[in-house]
Amino acid sequence: MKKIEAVIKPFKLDDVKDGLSGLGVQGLTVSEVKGFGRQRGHREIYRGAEYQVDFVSKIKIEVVVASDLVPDAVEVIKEKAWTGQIGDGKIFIFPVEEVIRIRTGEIGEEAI
Amino acid sequence: MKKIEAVIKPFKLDDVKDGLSGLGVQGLTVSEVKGFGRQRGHREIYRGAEYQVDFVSKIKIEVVVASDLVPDAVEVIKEKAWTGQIGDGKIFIFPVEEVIRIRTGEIGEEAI
Amino acid sequence: MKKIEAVIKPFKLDDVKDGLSGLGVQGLTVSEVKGFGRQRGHREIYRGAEYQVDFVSKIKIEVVVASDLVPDAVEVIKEKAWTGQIGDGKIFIFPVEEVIRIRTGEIGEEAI
Amino acid sequence: MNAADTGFILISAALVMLMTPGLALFYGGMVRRKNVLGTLMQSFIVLAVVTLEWVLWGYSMAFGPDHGGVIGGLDWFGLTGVGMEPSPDYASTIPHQAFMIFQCMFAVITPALITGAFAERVKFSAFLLFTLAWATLVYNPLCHWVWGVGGWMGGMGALDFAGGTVVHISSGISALAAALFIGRRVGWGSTAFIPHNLPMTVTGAAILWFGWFGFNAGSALACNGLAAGAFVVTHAASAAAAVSWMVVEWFHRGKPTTLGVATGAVAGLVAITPASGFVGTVPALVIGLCAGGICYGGVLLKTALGYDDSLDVVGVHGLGGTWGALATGLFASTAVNPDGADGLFFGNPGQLWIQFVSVAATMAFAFVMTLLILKAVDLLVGVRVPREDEEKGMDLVLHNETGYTL
Amino acid sequence: MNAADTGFILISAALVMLMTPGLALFYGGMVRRKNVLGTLMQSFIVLAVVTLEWVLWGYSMAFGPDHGGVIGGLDWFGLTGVGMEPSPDYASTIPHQAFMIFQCMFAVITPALITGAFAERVKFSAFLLFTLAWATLVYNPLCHWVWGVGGWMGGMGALDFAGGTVVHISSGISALAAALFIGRRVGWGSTAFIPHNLPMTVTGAAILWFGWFGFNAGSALACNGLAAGAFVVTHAASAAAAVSWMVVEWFHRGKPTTLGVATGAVAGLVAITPASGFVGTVPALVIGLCAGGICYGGVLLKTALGYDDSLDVVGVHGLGGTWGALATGLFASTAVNPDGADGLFFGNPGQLWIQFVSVAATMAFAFVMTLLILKAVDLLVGVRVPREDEEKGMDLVLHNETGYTL
Amino acid sequence: MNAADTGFILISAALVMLMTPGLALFYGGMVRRKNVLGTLMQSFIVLAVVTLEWVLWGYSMAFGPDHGGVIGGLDWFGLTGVGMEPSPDYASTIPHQAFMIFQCMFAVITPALITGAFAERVKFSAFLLFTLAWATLVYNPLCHWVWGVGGWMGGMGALDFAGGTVVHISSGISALAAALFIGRRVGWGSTAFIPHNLPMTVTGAAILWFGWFGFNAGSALACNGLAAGAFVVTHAASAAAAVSWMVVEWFHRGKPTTLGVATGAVAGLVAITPASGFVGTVPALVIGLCAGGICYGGVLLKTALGYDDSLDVVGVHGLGGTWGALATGLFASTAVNPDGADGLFFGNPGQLWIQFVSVAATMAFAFVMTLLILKAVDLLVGVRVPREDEEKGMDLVLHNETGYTL
Ligand SMILES: Nc1ncnc2c1ncn2[C@@H]1O[C@H](COP(=O)(O)OP(=O)(O)O)[C@@H](O)[C@H]1O
Ligand SMILES: Nc1ncnc2c1ncn2[C@@H]1O[C@H](COP(=O)(O)OP(=O)(O)O)[C@@H](O)[C@H]1O
Ligand SMILES: Nc1ncnc2c1ncn2[C@@H]1O[C@H](COP(=O)(O)OP(=O)(O)O)[C@@H](O)[C@H]1O
Repeated sequence: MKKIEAVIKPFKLDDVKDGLSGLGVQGLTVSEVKGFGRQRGHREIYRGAEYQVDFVSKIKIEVVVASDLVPDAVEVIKEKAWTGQIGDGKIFIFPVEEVIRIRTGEIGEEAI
Repeated sequence: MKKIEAVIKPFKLDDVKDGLSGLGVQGLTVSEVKGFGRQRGHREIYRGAEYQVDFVSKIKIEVVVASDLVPDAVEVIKEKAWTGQIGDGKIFIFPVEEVIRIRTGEIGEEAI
Repeated sequence: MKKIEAVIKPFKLDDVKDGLSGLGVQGLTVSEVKGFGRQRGHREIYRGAEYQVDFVSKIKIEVVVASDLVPDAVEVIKEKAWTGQIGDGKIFIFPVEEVIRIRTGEIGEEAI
Repeated sequence: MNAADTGFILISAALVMLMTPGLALFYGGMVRRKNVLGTLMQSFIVLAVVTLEWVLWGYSMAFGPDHGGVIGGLDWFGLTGVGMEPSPDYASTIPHQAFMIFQCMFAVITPALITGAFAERVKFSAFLLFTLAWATLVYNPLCHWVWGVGGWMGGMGALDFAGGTVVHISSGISALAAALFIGRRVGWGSTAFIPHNLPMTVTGAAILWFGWFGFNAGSALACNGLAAGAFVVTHAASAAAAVSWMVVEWFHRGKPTTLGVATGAVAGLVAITPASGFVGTVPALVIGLCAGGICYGGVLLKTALGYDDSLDVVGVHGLGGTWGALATGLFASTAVNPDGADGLFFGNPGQLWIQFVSVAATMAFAFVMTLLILKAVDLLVGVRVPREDEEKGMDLVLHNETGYTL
Repeated sequence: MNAADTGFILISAALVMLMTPGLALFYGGMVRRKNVLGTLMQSFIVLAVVTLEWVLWGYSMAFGPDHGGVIGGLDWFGLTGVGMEPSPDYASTIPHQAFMIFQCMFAVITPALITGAFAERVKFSAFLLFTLAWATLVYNPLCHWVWGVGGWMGGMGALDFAGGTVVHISSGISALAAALFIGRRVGWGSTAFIPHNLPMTVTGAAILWFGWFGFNAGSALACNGLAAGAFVVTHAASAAAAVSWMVVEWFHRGKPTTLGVATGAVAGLVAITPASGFVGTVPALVIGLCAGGICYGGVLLKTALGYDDSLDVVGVHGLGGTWGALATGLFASTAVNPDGADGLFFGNPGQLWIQFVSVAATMAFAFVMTLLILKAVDLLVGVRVPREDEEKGMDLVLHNETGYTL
Repeated sequence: MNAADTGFILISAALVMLMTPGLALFYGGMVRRKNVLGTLMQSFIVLAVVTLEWVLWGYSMAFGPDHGGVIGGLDWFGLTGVGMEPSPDYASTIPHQAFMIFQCMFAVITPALITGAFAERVKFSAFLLFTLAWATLVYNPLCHWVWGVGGWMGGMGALDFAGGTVVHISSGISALAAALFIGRRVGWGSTAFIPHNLPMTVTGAAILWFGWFGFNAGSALACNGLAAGAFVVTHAASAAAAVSWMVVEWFHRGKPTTLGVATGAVAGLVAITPASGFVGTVPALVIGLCAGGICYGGVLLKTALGYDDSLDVVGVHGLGGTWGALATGLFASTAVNPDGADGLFFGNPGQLWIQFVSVAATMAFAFVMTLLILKAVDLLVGVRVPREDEEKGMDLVLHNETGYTL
């Protein structure tokens, strides 16, 4: 099992989620984050003064999948989150040692 | 050392935290997330139109513990977060390579 | 490649970010979290009653770097996030299996 | 008919109307995030529902032709005969409709006040039934007793300038009954119920303070010296109570809180309400200073006694109103208002007794009736939401909405 | 000159002024977080820009010396001759300036109402041009037709006490034209546009309700029985519509929503506006009850017909205003206001026809003019922001700001 | 005594009272999230504390029997002799208490304005001491000089209709002294102090605008043509300044901001305040247009000069008030107000000199006194919170509360 973390543009969330659902992914977890990267934030103006804001609003998707699903999942995320503009985001893949479903106590791939 | 991530129902946070404290866990980190899973969100009504909201509010707990504490910690989380209803959430376990306490510079299990 | 997660005091964010930039780190992701640890929260008063609030506001920084950069990055975070007071936070290091940049499809260290 | 008085009462009515949404914010900020809409909704819908009740039968029951000192008849159902000319009985210088609508705003806010006691756990349907029944069976008679021509309390000489018994004691004591009947929120004792948005609460308190000028000064029913006096003592008492709450809390807990100051201001407004047309500035300061301390103590009571009056209606309105009604019996002076009476400190101990009787009667009546109504509603539709719904929050469960999205 | 009337109209003007920021909150809470400032800004800047337009040329075009029943002359440009004495033509008991500034607030809120139709996707420069042009070329003539001495609609006997045609139909139908011209938001049909802050919306609705007392009762232009009557029916109709919207939604969707009740109240206020000085309380209740249902249906229409009127200006102001204008032709009674006329139910079917003509003319004029103005503005600067800017949100793109930070 | 005037002044007093909570929101939205309650609290508690000060000794010092043109005596301590009849000296058509309470609201908001200068870093105890001392030793004398019978500035012929010197210059210049004395916030220069909740700030600005009608029109102390005129110029100047700030910022920074427009509106209100009863509409537009530009520049000054006036009290109230006071010397006209004087542009250059003297004297007095008071308070309890507390935020450190929870 692997955990895929994808940091994407907020308005792409629905597309990515639908894409992953299409692959049979049954669960994922989403959070709001601020990203700092090549896309350099924006300048905000307050009372005539300008401030550089380095952080851009992003969505982080975390999804744990069976190892053999990883390539497809990555492909789907790449396709759905892509705009071609700087700041499209990144996908990270991590090893997972165990998964437990709290309700049933199932473990491993059953629990995903 | 392992990192345990548990995605649970928000009102269970206090119980789980107290349970883990009881095991001697001295630190953990909590964040608000939105979950998508078998528990399918709800329908919201605005101005007479209904919208399906797929995401459910969840709490994510991250706690890094010594490897030998993992089974107990998982057990406690399972017990405290359990309601038996769909959406109780999941527990994920990840390998950790190193931990450093910023204040003292301690590393490894000392730093947990 | 490794992922460094650092949980720090909120007002240290800018310093840490600038420090990492100085090392050549080009991207990182930040989120708001609540920490429970040795620093024991505070007591809030409402309508004459006092409540213990166990959770302290913290910032979590996630940054994926090439393995050889890890020691320097940890050093910088330790230095910049340090106040010497309880609650300065922790640094966790995790293995990463793969990184993909969505925009270009680059993978591995190129994508970081 | 006097144009100046008419304009003043209409604007005052508008100010008093704004108090109910102000209360919605005051309460809404104090609940948890998942219940903010449910709480706002309770006040907002009262504004709508009780208005209909009032123009249909409420006004007639409260101010219509007296039956035995106890209730008005339904002769004015649907405002029949309540026209643009002054009424012979009430407020002789303004259109009868202006008096009616000014009173409407009082009828609205009173049941809205009670909602703080059972916030975060009551079914919306049950709430609507309760409110309609309470407005009809508790507010209307009480209002008649005190302000209706022929009402027995007014006849007895009880002084209540702007609603100490009618509005605050009645709602405060009904809040106690409701808190006892409905029981505590899930998590009481183990979870901290921390306000989710205190700036909202402070905004609400400010709107209440603003609207209260209409409440008290408008109760002079004319723009004269009495209105000016009521305005001044209202402001002074509110300020005094905000400061005294702050000081007491500072000593007791080590720090003064924003919520404390906001609540103290409201406590002062409550306490001065019955007295506002009968006392001078210095007594008003005393009433306010005491109100801050008394209500601070009142709020602590609930933890001691173990009932869950979520947003402290008992401590603030119940106790504050009682103190105000009794204080009127202490500080009232015919030098301030020749149509009033002298209180104990001006040589007339009898007035304090009259005030005491009116307080006791109001309490007994409101407490018992509230329990009866709640029992009936509980049998009909069930008062409380199931436990798991309480955990999910009122916003989703009752209204399929969320207060804030990201 | 009458001091009481003067004070009443000045305070009423202040209340009506507050409605525009109230509308800003009402709308601001309904958009997505990234557009909250852009939405607040649209209402707030209208308050500034249209005020300048009004004191410079707008008031003169609307109320200045008539030219052919169609428009006022520019004789009063920059308020020349609009002084502290009463005008011979309008509101004879108050300073001419008081009448002018009261009317100013109406001129301000009308274009602000339209902004709800194209929220979340319009360039700020285009918006400013549109607003100036619309105020000048649509509002001023319409206002002259109905309320200006010599205006043809008023001359024809059309009844519009406080702005059913001038304010609500004109903005509602222009909103439809704008929604059609500008097109749907990105994501329409696939994304849910969920309000980001409903407590803000409820607060806005409450401020609107409060200010509306100035709007309708103030339109009596004196503090007399008529003002009291207008105040009462305003309150009653709003309450009735809030309740009927709630009931309809409860049946239709299974749960009553906070946004529904708030919107229902506004729908009731809209519908009673033209009728408020001509009808009694019971007809007002009927008007309100129907308004809740009609506007609820109106809001569903947009999904059925496929135009993206973001915040439901068409359903609430367009339909609500139309219902109100026609209902005036049904329920108006000279028993309430001898200067008015009788409606169909009081034996005068002709009035309904007059009302119908005034509605139809207002709709046709406003619809066509809005399209023409938008076309011109589009050619000049482009009306809509680029797609990627729409995704980023108005706050950052147009104003370099964010509504909330952590 | 005149009922219409009485009602008008009481309602105006209520409007002015609402300005202080409006200011709380205006300021509260601009600070960082961790300081929102501390900031709201400063304004809210001023409402309470200065009210007590005013009814006890403040009103007497400001308006009581004159001593040497410099200060009023304590003869009216605790409002002794301030009754329900008109005063022989002030506002002869309304109860003396109505005049007193209207003035009370001015005394309240003035020290609240200063709080913007030292937001996010001052101890609550120090703040309370400072406010009490400042109200007593700066506001009361200044108020006496300008508006008290026998005051030397009023005697000299200085024109200040509603508080340009007394309220705005005094608070603006004291803000400068305080910003200099207290020093910059931690992080100044390196961190961006970005407003945490701009919708809150916009709401506050709207409430200020609304309340300002009471402030300026109410200062006519009667509901007559003068009040109508003051109302009109207030609205026009505010609109003009909002627009000119927007335009200047658009040119200077490429985009117009919501905060800019809201601030511009406030700047216009400040500038028109002293002039509002003395000038016509066109001069008011000029005053407003200039105010937007001048205050925009004033706000940039702080970065140039390096003092940390957190929320721009100096730039908006200091500069705006100064411009308004001088502009009164330019544009005042006896055609508008026969009890006033002509300004430079109406042939009387001497008036400009008088205005200049009153501005200079106000500045010198307020600046020096503020420094002395701050020095004394600093010795007594220390003015500033420790650095680590500043990092934690005022809400937790001073009040043990948090503004928002999740
Ligand atoms: N090394 C990294 N570690 C963690 N997060 C990263 C890293 N690099 C980028 N990110 C995240 O990905 C987002 C997008 O990256 P950015 O460099 O802006 O554009 P692009 O994806 O086009 O290269 C950033 O805002 C940040 O949240
Ligand atoms: N594969 C997954 N990866 C990441 N998060 C998941 C995954 N599956 C479930 N979750 C999280 O767990 C929550 C609970 O899962 P759900 O399927 O609703 O119920 P249950 O836990 O009863 O199976 C989800 O809302 C989601 O946040
Ligand atoms: N074992 C852990 N797992 C996850 N997060 C932790 C753990 N221990 C500490 N933390 C995080 O680090 C923060 C700081 O820890 P704390 O014990 O308060 O102080 P210190 O860093 O000085 O030891 C906590 O608030 C929590 O968010």
